[in-house]
Amino acid sequence: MIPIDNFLVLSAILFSLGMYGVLARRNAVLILMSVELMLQAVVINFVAFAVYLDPETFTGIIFGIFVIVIAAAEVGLALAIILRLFRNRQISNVDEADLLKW
Amino acid sequence: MEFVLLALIVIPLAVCPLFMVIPSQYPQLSRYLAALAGGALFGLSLLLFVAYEFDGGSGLRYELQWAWLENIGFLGENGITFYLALDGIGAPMVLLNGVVIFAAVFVSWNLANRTKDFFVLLFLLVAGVYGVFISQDLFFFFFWYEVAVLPMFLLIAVWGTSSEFKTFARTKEYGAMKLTLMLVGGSVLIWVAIMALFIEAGAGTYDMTVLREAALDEDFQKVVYPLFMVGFGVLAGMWPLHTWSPDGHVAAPTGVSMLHAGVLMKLGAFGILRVGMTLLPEGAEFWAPVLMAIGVTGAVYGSISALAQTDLKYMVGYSSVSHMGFVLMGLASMNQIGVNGAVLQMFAHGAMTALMFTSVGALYDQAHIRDMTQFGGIAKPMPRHTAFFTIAGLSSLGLPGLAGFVAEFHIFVGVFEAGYWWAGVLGVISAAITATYILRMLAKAYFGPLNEKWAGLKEMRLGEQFAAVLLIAMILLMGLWPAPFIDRISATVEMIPGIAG
Amino acid sequence: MTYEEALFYVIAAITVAGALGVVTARNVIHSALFLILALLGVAAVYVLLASEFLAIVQVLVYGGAVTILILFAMMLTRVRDIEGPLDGPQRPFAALAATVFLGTTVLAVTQTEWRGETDEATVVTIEQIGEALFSTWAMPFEIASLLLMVALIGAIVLARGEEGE
Amino acid sequence: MGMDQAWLIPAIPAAAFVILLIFGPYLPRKGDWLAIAAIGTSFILVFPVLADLLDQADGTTYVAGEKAWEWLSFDLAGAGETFNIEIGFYVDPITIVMLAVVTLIALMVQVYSIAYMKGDSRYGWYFTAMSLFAASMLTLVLANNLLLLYAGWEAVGFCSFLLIGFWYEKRSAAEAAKKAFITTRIGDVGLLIGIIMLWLEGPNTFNIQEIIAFAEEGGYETTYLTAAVLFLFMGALGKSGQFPLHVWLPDAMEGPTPVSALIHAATMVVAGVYLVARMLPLFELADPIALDIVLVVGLITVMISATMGLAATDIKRVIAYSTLNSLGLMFVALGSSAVTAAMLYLFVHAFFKALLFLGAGSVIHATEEQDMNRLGGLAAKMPITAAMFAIGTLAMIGIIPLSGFWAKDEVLAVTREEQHIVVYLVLLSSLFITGLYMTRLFVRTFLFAPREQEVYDRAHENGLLITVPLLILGLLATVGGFVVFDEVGEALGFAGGFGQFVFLHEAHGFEFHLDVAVTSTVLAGGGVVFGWFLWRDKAELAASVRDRFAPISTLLANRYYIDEIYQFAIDHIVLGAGALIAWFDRVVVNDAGVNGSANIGYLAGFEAKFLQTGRLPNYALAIVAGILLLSVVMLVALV
Repeated sequence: MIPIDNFLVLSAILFSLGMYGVLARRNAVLILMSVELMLQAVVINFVAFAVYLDPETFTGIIFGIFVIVIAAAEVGLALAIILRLFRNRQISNVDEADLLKW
Repeated sequence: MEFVLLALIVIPLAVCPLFMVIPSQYPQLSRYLAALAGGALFGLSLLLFVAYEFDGGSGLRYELQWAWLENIGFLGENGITFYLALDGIGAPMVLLNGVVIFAAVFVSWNLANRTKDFFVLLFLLVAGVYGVFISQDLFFFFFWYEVAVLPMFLLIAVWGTSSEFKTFARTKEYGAMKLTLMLVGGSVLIWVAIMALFIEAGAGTYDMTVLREAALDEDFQKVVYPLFMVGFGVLAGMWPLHTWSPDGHVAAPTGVSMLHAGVLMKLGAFGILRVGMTLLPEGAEFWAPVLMAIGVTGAVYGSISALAQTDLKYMVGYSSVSHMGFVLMGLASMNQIGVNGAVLQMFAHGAMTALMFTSVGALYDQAHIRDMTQFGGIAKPMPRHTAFFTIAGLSSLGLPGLAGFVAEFHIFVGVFEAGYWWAGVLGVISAAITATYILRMLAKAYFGPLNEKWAGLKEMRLGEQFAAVLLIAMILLMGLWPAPFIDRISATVEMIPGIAG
Repeated sequence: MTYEEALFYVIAAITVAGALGVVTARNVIHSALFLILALLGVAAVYVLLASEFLAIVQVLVYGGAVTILILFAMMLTRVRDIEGPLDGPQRPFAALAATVFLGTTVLAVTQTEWRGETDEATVVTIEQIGEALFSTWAMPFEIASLLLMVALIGAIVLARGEEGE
Repeated sequence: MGMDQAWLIPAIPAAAFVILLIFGPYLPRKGDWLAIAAIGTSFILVFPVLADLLDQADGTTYVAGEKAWEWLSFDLAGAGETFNIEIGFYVDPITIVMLAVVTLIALMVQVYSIAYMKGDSRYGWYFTAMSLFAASMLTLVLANNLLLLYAGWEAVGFCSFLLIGFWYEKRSAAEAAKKAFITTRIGDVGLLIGIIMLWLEGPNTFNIQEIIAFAEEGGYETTYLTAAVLFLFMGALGKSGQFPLHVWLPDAMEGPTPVSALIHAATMVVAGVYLVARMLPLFELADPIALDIVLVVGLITVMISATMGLAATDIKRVIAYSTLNSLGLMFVALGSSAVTAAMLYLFVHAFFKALLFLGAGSVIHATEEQDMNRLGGLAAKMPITAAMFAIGTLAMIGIIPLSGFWAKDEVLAVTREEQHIVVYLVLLSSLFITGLYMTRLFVRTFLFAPREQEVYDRAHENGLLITVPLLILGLLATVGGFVVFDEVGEALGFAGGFGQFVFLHEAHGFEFHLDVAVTSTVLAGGGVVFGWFLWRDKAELAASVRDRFAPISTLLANRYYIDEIYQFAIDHIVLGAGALIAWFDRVVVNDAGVNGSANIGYLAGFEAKFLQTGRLPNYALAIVAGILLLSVVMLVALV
C-alpha cells in the first residue's frame, strides 16, 4: 500500500510552495491563496498521522475539520480586510501598506 | 533597643502617609511634622550611638530577625529575613544620618513648592539609608539601597534648579537622569554580584552573618569583588564614575544635596566595606592596589578640579569627589588604621559637606547666583555664615581639632603603613590642594572689599543657623574627642576578615 | 508499485502542479484557477487516505465557498489593473527559504522511525467521526461555530464600510 | 604648681578663647581684659614651672617633666599592639625659653593692642583670635608628641591666617592671608609626611623623646632617617619663611602691626627653629647632608633677605626682611648643631624684633603712614619711640653690648669653628648689609628733615599703653644678651649662663671670642657708618649709587622676581592644570564618557529601528528565517 512517507513528503512540498508564495508574492489575495496551500499541507499531515498512526482516537481528522472551518473564517476576514485596504488606500499589494514602521 | 533600631526605619516610613493626609494648603504643618520626625530620628540615632558598646563577635548588637521567605525554591533555612542589627561601623553612620536629616529639615524649611511631597520623598530616602546601615540581610540591604537611591530622581527633577554656564548648561532633568542612571547601573553590578555570591556560598540564605563564614573560593572572590567595588563605587563617587555627583549637586535643592553628599555617598563606601571587603576578603586584598590607585586619583583629580571651579556648588561637589577618594584610599589600605580612618572620614565628610551645602544653599537662596567671582567681601553682611563655611572648609582641608584631620590622618598613616608610599604622598598633597581651593574661595567670595551689590544680604535664617551649629557640634566633637568614634569603629573593624594590623 | 501507489503519484503530481501554478502564474486569475486544481487534488488525497468525509468537506468549503470568495475579492480589488510585477523583490530569498525548508522537512520525514503502522491506512468511518465530534469534541465544536459567527459579523463590519462612504 | 601643671599655660588662654568666642560681644570692653588676664596668668605660671625644673635639676642635668593623657587608642588587628595618640606636655629648658618668650611677648603685644586697635570694628574678635593664637602656640611649644605639635602648628598657621586677614575688606590683606596659609601649608605637607615616616619605622609612638631614644639606638636606617628629617624640615621651611618658601612673610605685614610683632617676628615664625632644635638629635643621626641642607637654606635666606631689605621702602617690610635674616641666622646655627646659639638668638631676637615692630606700629599709629619715603625726622616728635627703635636697630645690627651682639657672636663663633670658612665669610658680609639697611630704616624714618610735612604734622608720641611695652621691651633688648654670662645666670637662680641651661649634649660656659667680636663689630659698624653717609639728609648718595647699579637695585626692589615666578607658576601651572582637568572632566569624562555611552545606546537604537520596515513580506521572511535557523540547529543537534 502507500507508505506514510509519501503523504508527508507531499505535504512538505505543498507547504514549501505555499511558503514560497507567501514570501515571494506582493498581492494580498495571492498571499492568501498561498496561505491556503500551507493550510492544506498541514491538514494532509494531520489526516495522514491520524489514519496511519492513531486510528483509535483519530484526533488528526477532527483537527483537520477544525482547520478547514477556521480557514474558511480566516479567508472571509482576510478578504474583508483586503477590501477595506483597497477601498481606503487603493492598495492591494502588501508591501505598499507600510505605515506601521519605525 | 532592638525596637529603637526598628523605629529608625519605621518612623520615616510612617510619616510618609501622614504627610499625604495633611492638606497641602497647610505646608507649615508638614514642616512641623518633618521637624518632629527629624528630631525623633536624631534623638534615637544619638541614643543608639551612645548606647552601642562592642561586646565581642563581629560586633553586632540589638539583633532583630524576622523570617520572610524560607525553604522555597533555592532559599533554605532563613532564606530571606528582615534582619536588623547595629555594629560599630553602623553606629556612627546612623548618627550621621540622624544629624543630617534633622539639619536638612531646617534647611528645607522655606521650600514652598509641593512641601509635603518633598518631605515624603525625603523621608523615604532616609528610611532607605537607615535600612542600608542596619540591615544584616543582603537581600534587604540591596532593597534599602535602591530605596535610598531612587527618590533622588524626583527630588532633583522636581525641586532642583537648572543652571547655565558660559560654555555649557546643566538642566535639573539632566542631573537627575544622569545620577539615577549611573547609580542604577551600579546597582545592576551589585545585584549580579549578590546573586553570584548567594549561589556560590550555597547556604541558601542572604544572611550576611552566615555568608561571611562561608569560605568562598579565592578565584571566585577575585572575579566577583570588582563588581561590588565598581557597583558601590559609583555611589561613592569613585573616579572616573563620579560625574553624576557634581552635576547632581548643582541641580539638587540644598536639603537634598546635604543628604546626597552627606549620607548617600557614604552608602557606596559602606557597601564596599560591609559587603565587598567583609564577605570577599581575598578578593578585596587582590584588588586593593587598584582601589588605591583609583582612590588616590579621585582625591587628587577632585581637588584639582575643584581648584578650577567658580561655581560654589561645583567646588563643593568636586571636593566631595576628592574626599571620597580619601575614603577609598583608607579602605584600600586594608589595615586597621586606614580602614578606621575611612569610616571616620565618612562621618567627617558627611558632616562637613552637609555644612558646606547648608552655607552655599543659604547664600544662593538670597543671591540666586553661585559664581564666587561675582561675590566679594560678603563676610561683612553675613559674618556667621562666613564662620560656618570657613569651619566646614577648614575641616575639609584637615585642620587639627576638626573632624577632617582625625580622619585624614588615620587614612594617611594607614596608607603609608600598607606600603603605598606614592599614594600617601599624593594624598597629603591633595589635602594641601584642598587648602588652596578653600582659601581661594574664601578670599574671592567672602573677603576683600564688599561688592555693593551684595550689601543687602542678610544673615542666614535661624533654622539654617541651628542646622549649621548642629553639624559643627559633630565636627568639633569628632575633632576634639574622637575616642567615642574610634572605640566603636575600631573594635568592629578589627573583626573584619582580611584587615591587617 | 501497486495501483494505489500509482494513483497517488498521479494525484500528487496534479496537486503539486496546481500549487506550483498558484505561486508562479503570471496571471492572477490563472493563479486562482490553479488553486482550484490544487484543492481538488488535495480532496483526492483525502480519499486516498480513506477520509471521505474530509474530502467532501474539502470540496464543499474550498472548492465552492473559498474559491468563489477569492474570485470575488479579485474582482472587487481590480487585480487585473495592478501595475508592476506580481512577485516582490525578495523572491530569491523566498525560493531559498522554501528549498531549505523542504530539505529539512523531507530529511526529518525520511529519517524518522514512525511508531505503529506506516504502510496501511486504517479506515475511520463517518459514524466514528460524528460520534467523536459531538461527544469528545463538543466543546471545541461549539467554540468553532461561535468563531465562525464572529468572523462573519467581523467580515461584514469590515467590508461594509463607514456611513456615508 | 610645678611641671605637671604646665598644661595650664596653654589651657588658660584656650579657655579665654572659648569664653570670648561665645560671650565676647556681651562682655564689657568686648573682653579684652579677659584675654590679657589669661595671657598674664600664663606668663606668671611659667615661673613656678621653671622653678620646678631648676629644683629637680642636678647641676646641669635637667629632668624633663612630662605628663600625658590618652586621646585615642585602639588595638591593631592581629598585631597585638595598640595604636595610641596622646595629649601630652613636656617641659625642658628649650620649652621654658619658648614659653617665656611667647607669654611675655604676647602679654606685651596685647597690652599694646588695647591702644593700637582701639575703635576697630572687630576689636573683640581681635582679642579672641589672639587668645586662640596664644593657646595654640603654647600647645605647640609644650607638646610631647609630634601629632600634638602638628596640631598646634596648624592652629597657629590658621590664627596667622585670621590675623593677617584681620582687615579682610582690603583685597591685599585677604590675598596675603591666603598666600601665607597656602605657602606654609606646602611645607606642612612635608611635616606630616615626616611625622608619619618617623612613626612608620619607629616605635609605634608619636612621642618625641621616645622617637629620639629609638633613633639613638640605631632604630632607623640612616637614609630613611635623612629623608624623614628633611621632610620635617620642609615644615620648618614654610613656617619660618626660609627660602624658597619665604615669600609669604613680607606680605604678611598686611596684618595689624602688633600681630606682626607677635606672630611674624617673635613667636610663630620661630616655630620652625623650635622644631628643628627639638628634633636636632635626629638631624645629627641622619646623614650629614641633612644638617648641611639646613645650613645652606639658612645661608641663602640670610643673603637674599638682607639684600631685599636694602630695596624695600615700607618700614614693616624692611623689618620683615630683617626677621627673615635673623631666622636664617638661627638655621645656620642649627645647621652647625648649635642649639645654644640658635635658641639664644631666638630668645633675644624675640625682644628686639618685637620692639622694632611695636616701634614701627607706634609710628604707623601716630602718622598713619608706613612708607619710608614719606616719613623722616620723627625723632623730634616721638622721642621715646625713636629711642626704643634705635635700641632695636642696634640690637639687630649687633652692636656691643646690646642683646643681639651676644647672640650673633655665638652663631658666628660656632660657624667659624664648625663650618667651612666660606660660610663664615658670607655671614660676615651679611652683617655689613644688615648694618646698611637697618641704618637706612632708622635714618629715613626718624632723622633729618621730614619728607611729607602733612604726615609729620600728624605725628605725636603715643600714650602709655604703647610706650610702656616699648620701654619694657627696650630694656630687655638691651640687657637680654647678658644671660650668656654665668654670673648673670647664677644671680637669676640658674646653674650658669645660657649655655648651661639650653644645650644639646653637654653644658658649656660662655667664651668670648675676641677676634670674632672685633671682626663682626667692625663690619656691622662699618655698615652703620656707610649707611649713614648713604642715606643722610636727602640720600643723594644712595640715589646715585642706586642709579649706577640700576639692574641690581631693580632686581632687589622686585625681590629677585621670586614672587613673580611663583605667581607665574600658580597662574599657568597650577590653575592651568586645574582648568585642564576641569575641562577634561567635563568634556572627556562627562561628555565623551558618560553622555557618549548614552549616545551610543541612542544611536544604536536609532539605526536598529530601520529594521522595522513596516512591510509584511520582510517580517514574514524574518520569521521564516528564524524558524529555519532553529530547525537546522535542532537537526544538526539531533542527527
